[in-house]
Amino acid sequence: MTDWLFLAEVCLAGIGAGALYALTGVAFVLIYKATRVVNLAIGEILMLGGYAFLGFAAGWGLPAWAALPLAVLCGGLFGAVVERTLIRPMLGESPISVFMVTVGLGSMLVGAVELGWGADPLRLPEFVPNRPVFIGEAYLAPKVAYGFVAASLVIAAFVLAFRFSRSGVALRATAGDQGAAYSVGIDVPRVFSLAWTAACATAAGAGVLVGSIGGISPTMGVFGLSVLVVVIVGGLDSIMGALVGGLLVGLIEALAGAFLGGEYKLLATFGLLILILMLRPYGLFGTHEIERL
Amino acid sequence: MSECWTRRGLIGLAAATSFALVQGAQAQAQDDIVLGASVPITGVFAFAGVGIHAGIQDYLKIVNDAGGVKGRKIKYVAEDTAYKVDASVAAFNKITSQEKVSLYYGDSTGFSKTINPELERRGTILMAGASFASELNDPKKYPFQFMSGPDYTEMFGILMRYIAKEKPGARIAFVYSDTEFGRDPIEPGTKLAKELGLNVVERIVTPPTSVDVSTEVLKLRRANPDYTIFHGYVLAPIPEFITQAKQMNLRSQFMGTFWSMDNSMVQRMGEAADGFMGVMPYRYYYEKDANAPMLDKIRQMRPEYQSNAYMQGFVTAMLMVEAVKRTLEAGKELNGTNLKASLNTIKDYDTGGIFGVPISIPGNSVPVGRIYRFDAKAKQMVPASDWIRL
Amino acid sequence: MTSELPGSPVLKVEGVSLAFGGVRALSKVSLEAAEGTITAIIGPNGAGKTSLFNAISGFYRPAEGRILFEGRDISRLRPPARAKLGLARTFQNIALFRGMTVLDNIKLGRHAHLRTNVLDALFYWGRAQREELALRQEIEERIIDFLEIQHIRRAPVGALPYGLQKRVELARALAMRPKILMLDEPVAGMNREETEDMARFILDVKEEWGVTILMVEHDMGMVMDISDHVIVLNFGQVIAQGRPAEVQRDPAVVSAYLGSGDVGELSRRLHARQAA
Amino acid sequence: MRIATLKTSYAGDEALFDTKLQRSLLALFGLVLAVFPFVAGPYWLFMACLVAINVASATGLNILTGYTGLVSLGQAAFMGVGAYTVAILELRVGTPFPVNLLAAGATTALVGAVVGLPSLRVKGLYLAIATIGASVILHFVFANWSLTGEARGLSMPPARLFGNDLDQPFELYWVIVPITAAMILGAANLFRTRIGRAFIAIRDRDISAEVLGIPLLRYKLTSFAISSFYAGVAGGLWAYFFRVVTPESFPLINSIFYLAAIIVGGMGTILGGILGAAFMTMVPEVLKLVVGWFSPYFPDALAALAPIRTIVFGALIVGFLIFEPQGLAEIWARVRRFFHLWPFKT
Repeated sequence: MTDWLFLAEVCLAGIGAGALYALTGVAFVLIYKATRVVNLAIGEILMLGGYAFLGFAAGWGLPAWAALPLAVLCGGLFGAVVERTLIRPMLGESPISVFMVTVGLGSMLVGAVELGWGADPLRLPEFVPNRPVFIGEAYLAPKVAYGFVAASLVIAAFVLAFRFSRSGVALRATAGDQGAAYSVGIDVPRVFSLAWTAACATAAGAGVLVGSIGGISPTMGVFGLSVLVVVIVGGLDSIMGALVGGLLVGLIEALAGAFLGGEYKLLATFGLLILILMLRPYGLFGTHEIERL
Repeated sequence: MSECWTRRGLIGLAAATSFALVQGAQAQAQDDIVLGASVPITGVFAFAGVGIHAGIQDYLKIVNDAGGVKGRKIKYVAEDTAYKVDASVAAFNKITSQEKVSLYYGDSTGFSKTINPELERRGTILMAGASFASELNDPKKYPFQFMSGPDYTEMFGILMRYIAKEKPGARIAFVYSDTEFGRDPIEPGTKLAKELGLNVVERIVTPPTSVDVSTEVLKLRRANPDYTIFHGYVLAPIPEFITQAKQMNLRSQFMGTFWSMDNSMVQRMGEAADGFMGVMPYRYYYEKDANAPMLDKIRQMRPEYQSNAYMQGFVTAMLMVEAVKRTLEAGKELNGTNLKASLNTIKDYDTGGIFGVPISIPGNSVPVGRIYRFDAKAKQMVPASDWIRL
Repeated sequence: MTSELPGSPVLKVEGVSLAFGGVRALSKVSLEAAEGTITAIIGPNGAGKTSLFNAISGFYRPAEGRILFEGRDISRLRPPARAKLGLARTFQNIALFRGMTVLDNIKLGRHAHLRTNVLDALFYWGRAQREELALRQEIEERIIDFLEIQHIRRAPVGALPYGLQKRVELARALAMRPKILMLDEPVAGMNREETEDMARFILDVKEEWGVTILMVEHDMGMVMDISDHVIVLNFGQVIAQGRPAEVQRDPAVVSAYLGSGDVGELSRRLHARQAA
Repeated sequence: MRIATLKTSYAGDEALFDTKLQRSLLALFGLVLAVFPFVAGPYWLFMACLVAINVASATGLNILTGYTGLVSLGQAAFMGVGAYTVAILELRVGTPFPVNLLAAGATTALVGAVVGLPSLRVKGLYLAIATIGASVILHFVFANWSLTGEARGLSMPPARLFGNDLDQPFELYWVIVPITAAMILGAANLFRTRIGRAFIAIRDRDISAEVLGIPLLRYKLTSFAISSFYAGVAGGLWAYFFRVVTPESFPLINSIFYLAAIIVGGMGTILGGILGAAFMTMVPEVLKLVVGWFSPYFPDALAALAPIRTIVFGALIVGFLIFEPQGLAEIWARVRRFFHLWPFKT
């Protein structure tokens, strides 16, 4: 009986962690959909969010409710600047080149953060209520639970905005066909900029959540690697895919960690990646691009 | 394995090439005694490396200011390694090819093991390092090495002896990182627990850069240990582990080993730090009540807090210099065999209060330590036991 | 609607049908290309000409029907295997390798007939060296001289004008030792002079090299000038075939171009030829 | 300056180095390489060996990524396979080192071909990500297999030649540099033949390559295998150089390093792989030197070295991609063109 409870708790923890994967995955997909850029720096932008929060909360002594939006704002601003200065000049280059630009960007961010805050792991000030959360009998770490709620709200907001807002429609149109979007009067560069801003803001927010759980360090960009798996599994251009992929990866990591041991976590994730690539190369929900002769 | 994404210290290759970072005194007299060192000034272990580096330098300054050892100065030549074995080897090769090295400080277990055949081949160097790996504590296999403290298994031993006294037959759990450092004392520790009548109920391994430990905490709760020993971490993910476990009403006592015992690091755990315990072979920088002239000296040289890594570097240099002194006083040649033999003559030696009790080095380790507990009010680690000798 | 074919068929397409997700691109297309002749496939845009070429090259697998090459069923072979048998082609929108020189592009054509393996290649001893030198000599003396492109052999392909690129593509196809050469719109976008040069080369290839040619072309003047046999495709079906003169008179052909916008152009050309 | 070159045979025209000037420059460079160990100190010898190992690996990656257009982030893990193969053979079998190096290449080629299998179904970024997956799996194997010494890794004896231990950079130089030179020559030869042309064809336009009789899968796997062979041999040399192989010796960041090296050097040119690897290996050293100059004035300069290295590494990748996507090789070519025409045109 206790074992069932344990299983339930492990699954809950996995889903909780998965929500953060999903949230970061959505940020990733947003950028990919709009600009066709696979942004490997997403993990580092997440890290930047965590450090920005620390800067505002601990450095300036702001309360969490003020520091969090500021950190998100920082992320968004950073995204806009990156898009304008690094991504725009690469328009029309091969996807691999742009991908490598984001890899380089990630490296620069790690260095910059280390220069500013040092290489040691740091803790964020506690701002999440720490009364334990029980679902039935099953325990859920409060940070994971609140992280889940926050992630779900943001994702829901994204989905709604995507469907109904003007910008959302413009973004979907751009994702469908850039040329056509141009010709119906959509300001495509603005859409690019918007997508990067929104995505990086989201990632920065996710960084605060992730950092509140495990602390922050310049190496926390590793998180981005699992997110990469999430979006490949879900399909690079599918919000739905990021959701399902995020939860799936979270769940698999939790189960592998609980029943096989911590060293199997990454192995399980990347095993899943290879499996998906062999069976459904474009992910569970991704668009299969047909090649023309 | 997630080491594979470590961006820091970038470039295994380039780190492999870490060179010329720190040069000691520029001018070298012919008869200087050289202490070479592979230290991780950068990278994941930089926290420790910076402290060690300062500690060694400070002690050598004290010695050299006092005229050196029998009139000979000790020259310190260090290279940054970013905590990479290949970089440490490269540094060793470089320093030994440019200097006549008699003493060497290594930065990791991997390096200590790797360089051992080379040490045996040369037979001219006495080495110690940041590693307290159990495997190194074997004078037959590692004739030219030693460690200035208990090895990891001995640390477990000190902790478990304390546990066995406090609560015979207690249930204990090990939480360790998936690294060589983390895995080292787990097997022998498990055996030792059995001998002490303790019950190892769970062994949890975490990926080295793990962010979310929720599932591991669940495992810990299911095992419901009286004591949980963390090993192979500096800070993360210990605090989160403790916080979550406390939220689950887990009444386990949490403990750590040397490298997670630095006072500034424990302070960073926040609320989770309260009551955190662990084993420590040295006194802390701020311990004023003790009879420790050397600590006073350190506080004079460095008015701000110095980490336990600093103490480690400092006392390692002290023991090395002592070995040199005894060798020279005996009129023997400075080589590995003689240095190690001199080191092993150290008996009831007073380190100026850094080790809390007079120490002896019969083999490769100094198996003494004391349990400290974090006092949240004082924001300090305070002694929780007497000095324990194994 | 049939006419006498000189020589035996090198290539035979038998009842080939092809569909893309419910849209029928080809339905039961049958045709033959007789040895040593030039066969032209014409038809309005979207008639399925390029789809047919792609089916013959092996990119598309027909839903039904088969393709015979020198009497052998090649329907199941992958494109590289077909190339090795002697099936060469050019593309409508030039498929040269822009990063390589003209010479290397042409050398690529011989790929399937060379034996050099990885080890030979790494050491560049013996076979690799012999093969490369022989290949170079043959390309220089037979192909480059023949197509009059000596002056550009070292030039990167990307920098060449369109007409020359088409010629290089032809050169590369010739390097493949083709038994049948499939040309997809060889003179599209060329001016009068370039078109005449190309037509002369195609005729020379047929006559001097004895290569059978299958070609898709919109330039009716050239088609009627040099083809031995013309096949008209519309909506994925063969609606007419025969000698150029026969096809010109076929009412089905004329009506096929009705509504396609090409009708004026077609009839003007047809009449111009009849008057001549 | 050069006026023109006249050749009297196709063989002359097909030669790798077709002008007298090129050949004499090459001879000069060879001479420098031969004299170097006798004049350079241990530090420079060490660096030379390291550069040579990195050049060999980068050249391998250039065959796969620069010439065949298949992006791999698994080069470091492949080097790991080679290094472990050498270590295991040394420790368990005791075969002579040339045999071990060849075996390392062969084993790695096999592993590389298997890792290349997804290229059957996916390409571009998806393939790159699949190779990340493969590296993760390889790292797991290194860290958990008893044969590879688990987390501890393996320490091995030095290479032996005619009864001598090759354990100093000076001795290893004579092994590493010639092998690297041979590997570069092999790569250059490769692209004079049908195999190399097929790779380029696949990179530029894989579908029309098929029509020319190039079976895509077979050649993609061949490219993976050759590139991995290079990585394996480079990894083997690495193992003899450091004589310890651990799971942490070949992190993913090293794969990124090699990719960065060919981007900076110039993709799809042999010279690019050489220049890029040498440049990227030396940059951190130069940085260290520069930081060293500042350290008397800024006591904290040393601590800032690692972050600065990380930033410069990233900035080089970004900078070259945006401003000089053809890399150092193109800069070199521009310099050459300048001197060909000089002094008539500047």
